[in-house]
Amino acid sequence: MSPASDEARPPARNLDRERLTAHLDTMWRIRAFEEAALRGLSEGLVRGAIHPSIGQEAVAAAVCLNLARSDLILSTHRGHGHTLAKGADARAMMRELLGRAGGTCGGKGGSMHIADFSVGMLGANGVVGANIPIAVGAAHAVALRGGPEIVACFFGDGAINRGPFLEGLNWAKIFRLPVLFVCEDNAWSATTRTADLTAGEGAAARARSLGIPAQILDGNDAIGLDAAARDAIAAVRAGEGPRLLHVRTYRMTGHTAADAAGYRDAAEVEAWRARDPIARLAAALAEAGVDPARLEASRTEAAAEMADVLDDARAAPWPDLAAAFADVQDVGDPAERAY
Amino acid sequence: MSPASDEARPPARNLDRERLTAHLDTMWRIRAFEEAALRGLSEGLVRGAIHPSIGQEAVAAAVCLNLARSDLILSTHRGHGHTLAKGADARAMMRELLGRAGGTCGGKGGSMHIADFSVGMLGANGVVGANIPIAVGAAHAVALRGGPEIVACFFGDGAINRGPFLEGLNWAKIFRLPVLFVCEDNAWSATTRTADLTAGEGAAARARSLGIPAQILDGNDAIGLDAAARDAIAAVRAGEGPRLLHVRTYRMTGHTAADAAGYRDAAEVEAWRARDPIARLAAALAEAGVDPARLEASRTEAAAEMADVLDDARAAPWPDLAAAFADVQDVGDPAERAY
Amino acid sequence: MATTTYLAASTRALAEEMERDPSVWALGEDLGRGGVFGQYKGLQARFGAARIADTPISEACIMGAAVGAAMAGTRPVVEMRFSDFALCATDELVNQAAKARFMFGGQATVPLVARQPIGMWRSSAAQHSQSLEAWYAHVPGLVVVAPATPADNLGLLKSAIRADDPVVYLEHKDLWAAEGDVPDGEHLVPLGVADVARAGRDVTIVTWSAMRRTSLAATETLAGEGVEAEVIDLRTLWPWDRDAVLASVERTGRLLVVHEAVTVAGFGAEIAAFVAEHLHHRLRAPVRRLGAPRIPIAYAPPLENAARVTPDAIAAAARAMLAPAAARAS
Amino acid sequence: MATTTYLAASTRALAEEMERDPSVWALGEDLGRGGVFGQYKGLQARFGAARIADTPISEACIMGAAVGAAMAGTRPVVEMRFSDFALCATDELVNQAAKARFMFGGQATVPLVARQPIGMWRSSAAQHSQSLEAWYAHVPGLVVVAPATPADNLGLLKSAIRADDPVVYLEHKDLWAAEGDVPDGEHLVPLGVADVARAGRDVTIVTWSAMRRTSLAATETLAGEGVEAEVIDLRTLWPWDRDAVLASVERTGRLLVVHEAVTVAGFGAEIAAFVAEHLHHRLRAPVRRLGAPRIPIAYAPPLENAARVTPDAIAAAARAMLAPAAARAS
Ligand SMILES: Cc1ncc(C[n+]2csc(CCOP(=O)(O)OP(=O)(O)O)c2C)c(N)n1
Ligand SMILES: Cc1ncc(C[n+]2csc(CCOP(=O)(O)OP(=O)(O)O)c2C)c(N)n1
Ligand SMILES: [Mg+2]
Ligand SMILES: [Mg+2]
Repeated sequence: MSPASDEARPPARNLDRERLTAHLDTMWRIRAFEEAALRGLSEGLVRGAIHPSIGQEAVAAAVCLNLARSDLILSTHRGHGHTLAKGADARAMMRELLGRAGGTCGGKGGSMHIADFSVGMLGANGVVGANIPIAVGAAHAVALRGGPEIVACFFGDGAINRGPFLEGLNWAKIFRLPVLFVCEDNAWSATTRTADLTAGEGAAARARSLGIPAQILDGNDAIGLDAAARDAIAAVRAGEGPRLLHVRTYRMTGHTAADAAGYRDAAEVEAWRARDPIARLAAALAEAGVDPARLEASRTEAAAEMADVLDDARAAPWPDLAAAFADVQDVGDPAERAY
Repeated sequence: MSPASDEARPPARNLDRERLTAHLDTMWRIRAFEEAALRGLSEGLVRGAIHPSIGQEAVAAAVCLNLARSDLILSTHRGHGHTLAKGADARAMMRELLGRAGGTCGGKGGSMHIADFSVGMLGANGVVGANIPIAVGAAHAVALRGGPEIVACFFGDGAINRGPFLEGLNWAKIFRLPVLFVCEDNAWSATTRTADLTAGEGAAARARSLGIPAQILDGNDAIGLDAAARDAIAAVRAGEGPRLLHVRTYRMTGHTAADAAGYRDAAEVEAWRARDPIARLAAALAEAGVDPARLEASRTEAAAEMADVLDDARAAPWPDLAAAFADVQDVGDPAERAY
Repeated sequence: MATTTYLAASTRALAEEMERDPSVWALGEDLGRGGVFGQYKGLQARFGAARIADTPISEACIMGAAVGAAMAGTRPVVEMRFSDFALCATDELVNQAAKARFMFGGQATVPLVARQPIGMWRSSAAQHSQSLEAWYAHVPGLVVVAPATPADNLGLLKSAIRADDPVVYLEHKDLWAAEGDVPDGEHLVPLGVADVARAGRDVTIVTWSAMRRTSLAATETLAGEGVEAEVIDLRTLWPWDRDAVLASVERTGRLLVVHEAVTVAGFGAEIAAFVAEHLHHRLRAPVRRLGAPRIPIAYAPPLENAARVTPDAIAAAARAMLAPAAARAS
Repeated sequence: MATTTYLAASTRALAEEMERDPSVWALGEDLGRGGVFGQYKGLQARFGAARIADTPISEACIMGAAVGAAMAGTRPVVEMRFSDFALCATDELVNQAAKARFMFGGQATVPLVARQPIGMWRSSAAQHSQSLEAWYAHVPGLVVVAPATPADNLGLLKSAIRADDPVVYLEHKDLWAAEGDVPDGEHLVPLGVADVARAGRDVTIVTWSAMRRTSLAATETLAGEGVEAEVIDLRTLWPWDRDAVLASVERTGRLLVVHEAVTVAGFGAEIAAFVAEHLHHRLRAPVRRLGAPRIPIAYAPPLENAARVTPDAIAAAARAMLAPAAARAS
């Protein structure tokens, strides 16, 4: 995978250093969170599957940091980064991954269903592509009540071959809904190369065929992504209807933490490692004059925070058994009367 | 609805008169069949819904008459024309619409599930768009055994907003399957104008975004359609992968026979009536020197045939009650042992 | 009191709830023209195209969008046109709508109503005639409602719209034209409460939807023979009114469940099994189910009829349960 | 005889059938890498990418294409990865595959196998843990199979591939690693025939899939208390082996159905209702079902366990049925 031909040009060097240092902080926090989660997994503390987004952090940061807290996002099975960047509490997130009391979902969802409605994060999803119609519906609700919010919907390159991708994009366009679609194109659908499964040029081309403006971007260029996300979000918020960002990136791990990903070319992996979005942003900030100590602190503080977060989760109690019967439904609640 | 800007140009006047007279015969037979069916409906003989294709006959004729008998087609709820043009026996078809013994499906399917596997007609479908993956799968089977057949799949303009349209086209392209997709764009989805529900330019644009060559055609120009269908079918048969014909036409009746279609503009209906595909083809053939008596016979013979066909069906017995329990399944057959 | 149809009752229910609560809206195909059966007639003119929304033929997105819209604070009423087409939206209904509240630990509710017209009508064949209520009753998170009368369609649809749960709302196509009295003022029917459509002492017939009418027809015949059948119309299938059924069967000692759906693994199995578990020793005859054979529904009227439960079949089944032999042999 | 795993048995079954019949092929996501659980390992190298086809993430098209390919003369084996994802293909399976043969008056058969791994595994939460066999048993046209042992996974998958009907083939995720003996030569297990996993005189436990193992574990405890439970592993749910079950319950007088799925409207309801209908007077205790409560499956292990049927619960239920009181009170 070489960078896309029509990726955004490198940005000018007059960086907004404060703003981008915040992006760097977020990216480090995402990476540190996932590295801690992987430690938790290897210790047997995380019992379900996790899908790390290591290598893809720039996308989550660029999109979510350009959103308002009241804006909404819908995420995927690979959703830790989006959730954290949108402002969810890392402690509650890690507890969720460990299935503990105090998890964002009370331990009932785990990694694949992580959600924090208090920051507008309406859920990861275990079904590829299913979050697209849900995002569109959330935007429909916003439009009905004339709210200022927008909805960002993340999905992978594999998801664009599912029907809901078409149905959701078509819907967003005809109802002119405030949705930013973000295709995180990491070139792989689980263990299969997405290109082999995908007709045509992919997400951007399909969006354009529906009259939805779309851009192809370098997903490992945090600075370019930030600018593109800011512009796209502004356009969506201005009522111009949906937009799509087709972002080319790469996951440095296997599909799940358990996947050694031996099916990938070592050279491909190495080429992408050289384009690590965090290292690139850190280098750009250093070049722009940000204090190296600040940049180093960004990394170390994130690592320290997430080590704490894992410790907290490890020490947290299991959820109360009653939770298994709670929040099923009001009418015909199973907790009300045993069957 | 004015004709599409990039519709095929009118064909040269050096017509293959014999070939096109056969097309005319087929179109008249379709129309006469459906008019007889409508009489059957008004007499209470046809008990289920029927969706006439009056006004759209040129599409069925052009595509099906360019197929070999061993080629396969998949149709829609509006499938009488395709079925007849592919070579099904009109008598068996009318019996099917009346739910009688000797119907193509033994009276078990009716209009919406009409099928005649002996001529490669693998079924109409009651679920909009569901025939697309089935068509693709039939083509997949052909490809697996290296057969020379191709598969034509008809669907309406409304169907392109269903997920299976995307999934099926993507599939056909990546597996390079011998499928001709035919979108019969009659501008309406039941009682709603399809344009209001459809983002972008429609079927052809979506196909192109998947790398599938697509043409927009005047669906009421039998001569142009014949040429386009012939070429497209040749390309598909040559192993070039799927193609799509986006055919603009119009249904002169309501959505079902029971629908008065008062929601349509009288001017729109009249504009299309003036473009009646049968009248246009007949006029072109007359101009090209075909004997007017031959042209008149085309109409009258079709009418006579279908009057007979309706009489035959009217007189046909109901299916044997045992048929209700037959052909459900082999293993756990309900006929085997009452539950 | 006024006489109205099952169809008009549903229109009124939706209109009243839309009037009462601005967060209620409806989405589906052809709603602007009144919907495929006319149940939305006049509503777009009254409430506008934003709240009576015409959608593309995209069942998955209709249901999925409703899930998102419900989580984001509105109360969508989803129209699936035919329950058969809801099978294009099963992931959205079963994996998303039903589970979101639980998976997210109670952070969201999904107050949507999924209207799915069910049942045999006339020569509609295998893809336009199904009744799959048993499926939805099996899915945690879903409420399942199947009204049989105009008054219930009014009162239950209103309650369904007010519920904070996803409700699968199954109207029967053959009942649209059915007439009945409905109260003039606000009329709410609580979810989960059965209606005793006819009182009787000899056998309890538990049924719902169009089979209420068929069962009542059978009781006329039976009454002529001196058999007094009680007919319980469940109205809500989840939660079903176990107390009402147990109380009745405790009196009559006989349970006959009647439904239009396929008998095998139909919801009648749940009721029969539950009663057999709980009232075994009170039964004066074995529990009994009447439903369709396990066959797709055919187009030709005589074949279609092979899948129909008739008043005669119901009367015969009840009669057999009352025969002295029933209490002995099995 | 050789010891093998449930997983390897399925690989062998498919390989043998592909060897035997060139019209057999498999399609699904990631099959080239062996499939998500490794059940296709080595098959693409052996049979080529055309016959072990890697598909896009397009469950609707995977199933729909299989319908077309089956009608056009091949025998596709569909891999749905998790049964939950098959809900993205419900129209294709239920409205198309199941009904095509009937609707078209017998012109076509649809010989496809839809493999749908079911069940709870470990912290897989609500969208990766479901068991919906009851749904498919309710659908005319479908055969439903749920093997519990390596030998049965070998012999039933082969039979399913040879059947001319669409077969919903439910492997249990928690059984992949289970070991057992399988015959060396050709081994076919007929569809629709139950297996008596353990003989006993006191109570009949009817079960399938992973609950065979759990039920057998319970019988050890019970045997220690002098209770001899018979365990019938149905193996095929449609058609289920009614003769075997009736014969056993006629002897024991007690029926306990055990399944992992939600009890309400689960397939256990069908079995319990059927037995109550047919053997009411032979029962020495009321029929009884054990399944999951009507809750989505949670992620956290202790909450996930709340949905699990355990050997203890089975033993307790059996014990209660044998208590003298069971024969009286209800
Ligand atoms: C409908 C559905 N099919 C299959 C899966 C299994 N699955 C989970 S993630 C995944 C790959 C998704 O690829 P992509 O959309 O590119 O996202 P990525 O994992 O690369 O972030 C698959 C096939 C699923 N969860 N849902
Ligand atoms: C999945 C599904 N949704 C809805 C319907 C109801 N329906 C039948 S035909 C039709 C309109 C289809 O429009 P189009 O595809 O343009 O075909 P046309 O009727 O115009 O030939 C609709 C909505 C259906 N049959 N299947
Ligand atoms: Mg990917
Ligand atoms: Mg149309």
